[in-house]
Amino acid sequence: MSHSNNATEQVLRSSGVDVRKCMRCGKCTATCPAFDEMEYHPHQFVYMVEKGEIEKLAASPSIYKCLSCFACVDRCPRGVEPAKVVEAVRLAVIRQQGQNHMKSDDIPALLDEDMPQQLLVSAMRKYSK
Amino acid sequence: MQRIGVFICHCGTNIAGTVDVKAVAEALGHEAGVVFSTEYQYMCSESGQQLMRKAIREHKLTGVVVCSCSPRMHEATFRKAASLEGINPYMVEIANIREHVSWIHKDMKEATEKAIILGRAAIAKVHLNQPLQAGESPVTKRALVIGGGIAGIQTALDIAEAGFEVDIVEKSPTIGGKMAQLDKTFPTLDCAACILTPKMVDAGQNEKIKIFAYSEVEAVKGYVGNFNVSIRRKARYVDETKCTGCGLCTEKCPQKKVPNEFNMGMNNRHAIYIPFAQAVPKVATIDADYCMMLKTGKCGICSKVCGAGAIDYKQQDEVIERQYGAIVAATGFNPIDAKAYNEYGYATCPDVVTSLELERLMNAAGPTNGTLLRPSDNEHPHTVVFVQCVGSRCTETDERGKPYCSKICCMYTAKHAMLIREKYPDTDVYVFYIDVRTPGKNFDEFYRRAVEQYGVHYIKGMVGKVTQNGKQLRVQASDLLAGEQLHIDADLVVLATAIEPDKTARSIATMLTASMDTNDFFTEAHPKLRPVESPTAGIFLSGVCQGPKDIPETVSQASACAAKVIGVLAKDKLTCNPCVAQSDEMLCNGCSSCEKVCPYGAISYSDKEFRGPNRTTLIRRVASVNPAVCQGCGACTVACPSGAMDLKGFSNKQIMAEVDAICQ
Amino acid sequence: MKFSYYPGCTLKTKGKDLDRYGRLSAEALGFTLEELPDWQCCGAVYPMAKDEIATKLSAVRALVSARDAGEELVTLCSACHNVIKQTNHDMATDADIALRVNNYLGLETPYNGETTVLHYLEVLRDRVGFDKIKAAVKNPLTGRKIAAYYGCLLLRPGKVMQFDDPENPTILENFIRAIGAEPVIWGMRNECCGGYVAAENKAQAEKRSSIVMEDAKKNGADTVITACPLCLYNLAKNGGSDLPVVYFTELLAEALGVK
Amino acid sequence: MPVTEYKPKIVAFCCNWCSYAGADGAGSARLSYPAEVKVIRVPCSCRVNPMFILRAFQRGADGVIIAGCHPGDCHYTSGNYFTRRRMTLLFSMLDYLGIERERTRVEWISAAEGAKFSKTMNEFCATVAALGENKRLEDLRCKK
Amino acid sequence: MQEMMEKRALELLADGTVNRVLGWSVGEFPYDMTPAVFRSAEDLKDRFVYNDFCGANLSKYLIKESKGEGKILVFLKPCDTYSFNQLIAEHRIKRENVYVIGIECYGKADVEKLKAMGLSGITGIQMKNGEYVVETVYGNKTVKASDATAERCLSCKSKKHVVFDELIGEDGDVVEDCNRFDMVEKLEAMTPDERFAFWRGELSRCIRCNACRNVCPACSCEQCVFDNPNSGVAQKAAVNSFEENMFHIIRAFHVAGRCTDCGECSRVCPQHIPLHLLNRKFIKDMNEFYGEYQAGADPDARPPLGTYTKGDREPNEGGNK
Repeated sequence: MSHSNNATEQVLRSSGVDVRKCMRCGKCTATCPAFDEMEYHPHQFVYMVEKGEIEKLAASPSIYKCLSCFACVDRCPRGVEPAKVVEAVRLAVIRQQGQNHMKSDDIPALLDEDMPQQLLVSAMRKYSK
Repeated sequence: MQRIGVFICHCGTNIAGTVDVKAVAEALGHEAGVVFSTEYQYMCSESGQQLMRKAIREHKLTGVVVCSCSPRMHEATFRKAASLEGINPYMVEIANIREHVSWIHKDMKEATEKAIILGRAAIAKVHLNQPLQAGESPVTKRALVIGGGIAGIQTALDIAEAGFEVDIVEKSPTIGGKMAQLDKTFPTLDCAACILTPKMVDAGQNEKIKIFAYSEVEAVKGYVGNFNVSIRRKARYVDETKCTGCGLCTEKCPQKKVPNEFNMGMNNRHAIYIPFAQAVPKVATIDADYCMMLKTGKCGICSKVCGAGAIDYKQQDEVIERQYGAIVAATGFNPIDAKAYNEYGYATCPDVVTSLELERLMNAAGPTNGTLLRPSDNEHPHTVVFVQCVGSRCTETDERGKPYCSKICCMYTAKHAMLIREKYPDTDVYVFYIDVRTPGKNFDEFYRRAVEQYGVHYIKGMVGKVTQNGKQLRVQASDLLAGEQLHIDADLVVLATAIEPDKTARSIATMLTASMDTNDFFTEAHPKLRPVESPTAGIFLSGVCQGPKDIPETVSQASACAAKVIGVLAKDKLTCNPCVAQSDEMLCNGCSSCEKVCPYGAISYSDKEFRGPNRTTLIRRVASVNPAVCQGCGACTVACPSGAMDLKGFSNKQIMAEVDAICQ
Repeated sequence: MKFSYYPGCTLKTKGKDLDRYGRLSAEALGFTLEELPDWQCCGAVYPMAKDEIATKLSAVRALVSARDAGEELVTLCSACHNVIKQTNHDMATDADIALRVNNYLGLETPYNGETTVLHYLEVLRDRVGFDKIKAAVKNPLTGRKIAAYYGCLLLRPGKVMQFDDPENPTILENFIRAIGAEPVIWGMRNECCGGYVAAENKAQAEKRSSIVMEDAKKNGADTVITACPLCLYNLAKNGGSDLPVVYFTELLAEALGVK
Repeated sequence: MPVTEYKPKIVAFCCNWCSYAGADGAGSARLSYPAEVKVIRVPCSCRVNPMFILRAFQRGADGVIIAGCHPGDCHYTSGNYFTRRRMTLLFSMLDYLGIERERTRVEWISAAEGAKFSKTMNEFCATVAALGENKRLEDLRCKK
Repeated sequence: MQEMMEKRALELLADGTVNRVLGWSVGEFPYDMTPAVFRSAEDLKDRFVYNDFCGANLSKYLIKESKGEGKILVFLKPCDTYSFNQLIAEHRIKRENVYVIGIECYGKADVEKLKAMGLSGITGIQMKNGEYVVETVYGNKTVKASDATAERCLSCKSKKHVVFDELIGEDGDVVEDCNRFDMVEKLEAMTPDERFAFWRGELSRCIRCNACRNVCPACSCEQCVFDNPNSGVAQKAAVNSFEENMFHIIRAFHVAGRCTDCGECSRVCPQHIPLHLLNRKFIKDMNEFYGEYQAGADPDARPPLGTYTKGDREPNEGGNK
């Protein structure tokens, strides 16, 4: 894969996923509850990382749509763990300066009286550094 | 002193390209005992062998060393050539200078040196070689086939055809196996029962074939040609010789709530039953888990209605012993339990079924009499979704599935889809697939017909989740080519579950000392060249127990297996490997260390008289080896502290001479 | 029976009911939940990346406290449970993560996943036993049809959580039977409600939670129970359904007569 | 001083059914390993008598390796299980005498594992070469 | 003790239960008790001796003697009964031809230890009140028993007779904490260099007198491989310095799982090489790797090298250090 570069290696290392195990069955995408919101779907994340197309994924809002429900992780017959790839790409983006997807200033507007803390904590953790 | 001839093979440039063959011939020519040394382009060729034979004649050679390819390739060739000149074939040794030298080393000097050393080791061994005579053992002219499915039946019929006796041991009450449960068969769509049941009848009526149904193999002793097998004949509580199979008892039995395994538990049978109409032997069996008479002593209706007086509530298991010359494993397969795959709803939604269950739902003798009705409400399904590769092709560490392709699912799913569309054209049929694998005669054409002629919707993608949605099933799946997630409301979902070897196969393999792979398929002696033999002599493999197969392949393999069995049974005597252990009675202490490590029970002890000092007689317990039973592993030789036990052809002295030659 | 107990931040604020009824029921059933001293927020979401160390530390601190107390660690919030159990698994199986975390924390005795992490439900099933609960029930919820919503975090990843069959769980259904009600078996019980994006992407959360609530209703449930404050919030707030969503501990307390 | 690379003498006992075939496989696939390795064919790894190993050391071998079928796959069903016990005890004894543990080795190499055969031999040669010439066994009896 | 044994032996000879007796008599020196067969009451009265120098294990002599005519009486100390049982398991002794009297034993004296204390002219020994009274030509000397007890007896593994027809004295128990592996453990804890130095110091003294082999009840081969010209390892004179190493390692290997740890090899070694430490290493390893096993304890037990389990440890796994 000629696109293989530092970004790809970083994603592979950080996710710990062996993308070559994928047999392209599409079960991850079949089971994904965030399918409709995504531009690139779980199997595409795996395939595109294998091809080294990190930039396309990094630029896509799809990285914020994954619900971390682990359904793709559990149901993948090849043990590929696509959710970890999605998270690794997202991390690669938000770790860069000024790339926080959610800022603490955004929060007050989102609040409602019943909202549990864990929602804000997890959102900050998922979307910012 | 031996007169040894050394022959160096060039193997074209395979050896000569890296080894200076002339230098090797020259160097080995100076070794003690070597009276002739030469090199030649292809020693294994006819002219190469002639050259060797001529040298044996002219130089009165007593031993031969060939420096060539692996002994696994041509040891037999050269031994045969030598024996044609009157030299004992075991006076020939091979130095492997191709696989172990020229093919792995690039430096000519280094390779040549190593070739010389290996040649010296072979010469050192030949000096100590003794002429060996292969022994013979008799052959029991009867075969045992374990498993009475189509594989076992075909193998048994072919062996019987050649005039030998065959026993079939089948653990269920009838032979027939999985094929008896199938509706139609691909790619011809002929009815499974129509082609199988005549074979079952043939087997049942063949004079040479004895069927032990409702029986299991309990112990296997012996070796090729002379196996002794204990067979447990489980109590049927019905006298097989008296029962006429009229079926009256099965109608009158008041216990009607027993899940019918032949119909995959989708309907019930009686406690006394005949699995299906064409069963062979057609004999009733009482299910002791459900029979009221056996459990409580109250009932006895079957006994009252049986005109033949065949019912015997006091029947006991019986263990019989039979002798065989060869044994065939034909233990077959089962689909894996789909309950683990509840993302497809199998454990919780009644209208999610496996393909084998669908076979019964479509079979005229099945629970719905051949009308396709859904299990939940007996309605006709109008949308049917097939899911491929359920539990097949999983990663090695997957806890639910198997790492291999189950091979038959693509084809039977095409068959199911086609049959449903044929019978019920108003039904929409979807097949979700990863790949459609159809290598086989007329197979891809068959699959294309399903698509082109019958309009089955093949969608490349997987099903992710099946949920009960009112009376229907909501199938969530991916369509990878369209880049869509589909939500299909289906009436019936069919899972093409992976197949796995029958659970009893492993214990049978242990009894047979036959090896298995990590998936519990029997291992063949060679995956390409000896595919129907187990590495254990006299054990043969038939059908899916060796690996996933469809019916045409199973039947071909079953016949091939039969040919191999006939090859053994046709011999009056089997030639034994002469490289077996031998006990030097003068040295033996009779301590039994060797006996404990012998995997074949080849060693026995007896008290023998020896001449003691001063003309006295001593009686000593000494070991002796049955050369027909010994396979020549040598475990005993190391267990023996006194060195009395040695292995012919690989003696302590021979191996040490090789060590010495190598470490010079 | 005494356990170390990790309540988590939400159980101290918006999710007080989950905690309160859990503690009352524990008392009634005869086991003690000893709140860990100085626990910190677990972070609410398990950081999957191999190179995330700092975000795993608070979970490890909780695990170490429990180890040093010589007790099993019980959690009640599904999210905390998921984070702590997955982190514990890393510490036990990923030598690299364990090394780096241990180096970072500089503990006297390095931690390598020795603590057993239990969800409150696992305590009920494996330590107390549903039979015993059934016997202790004073007000059986007879006639109630209850849909157990597992969501994602209790069950997945199945290999790590080892909580129940992730595709066909039974623990909550058996719990429902133990308190005298009838469990509803429904397909969406282990599908995601979209809780994690409820702040950031309300539309997505609404869509997912409506699918879940609709399925519960369609299958005849009169109540949905959950162990997750986030799911409870999302299903109740965004699910667009009139079905009540309550914590399982509330029903337990009710049945035990301690509510 | 001329740098001469030290080349150890290695004797490899290979069982006929698995490891010898594995060695042939390494040859067929042209997977090289040092020429210092010389293979002796035995029917089963359990044919290897501790005497052979000591004899090899006595005659100047620097390392001895025994290769057999994987446990459970023995052509003779149980031979390699006995090998495993015998060699475990023998190696532990040699170690107890202070003889370098790395000079002796048992590996399970199937007929299909040509690559493993080559890799194993490369590694073993490197390990033994690093230890240098075998002296200790002989030195145990040094008459002063 | 001697009187009781002699009395019983005479009775059994007299009533025809046995026709000869295997015991000890005085050898070359008064403290050198050697095995002897007594064929008559007179002979017995004349020569039979039993005292605390009678360390020799009589079991091995029964290989030959039990094949003779009639029954033979033998006196076996607890540790000797293990050897006897092991030889029964190996079909070397005809049990029906032997009448075993088990005799109690609380450890035997080591004459070398006494000599090292400066005692000379030793003529006899008696145990009195936990002390040895050593008779010498210069008069009696009293020595603390533990100072003169043989090393092997200090780590005695069992005071129980595993086989006997009758007992004189009391039967004891298996000694649970006999510490017999202490020295093995000490060696294991050393670095390989230290171990090598230790064994070099010990084994380099070997003169290949074969005393160890001749006394060992497990080394009872009709012909030893090292004496057999056809074995490929026989030697008249050592070809090189390696031969003795090979001899001792192979000897230990050949008796592994059969050696009862009677300690005779070290007792008889004229060079005082602690040969039992080789055997004990094998015993300790087998116990650790394959479960506790005591050769001779149960003639029907499967020896560790005669069996296996599928999960056995791998040879390459670890070493001592």
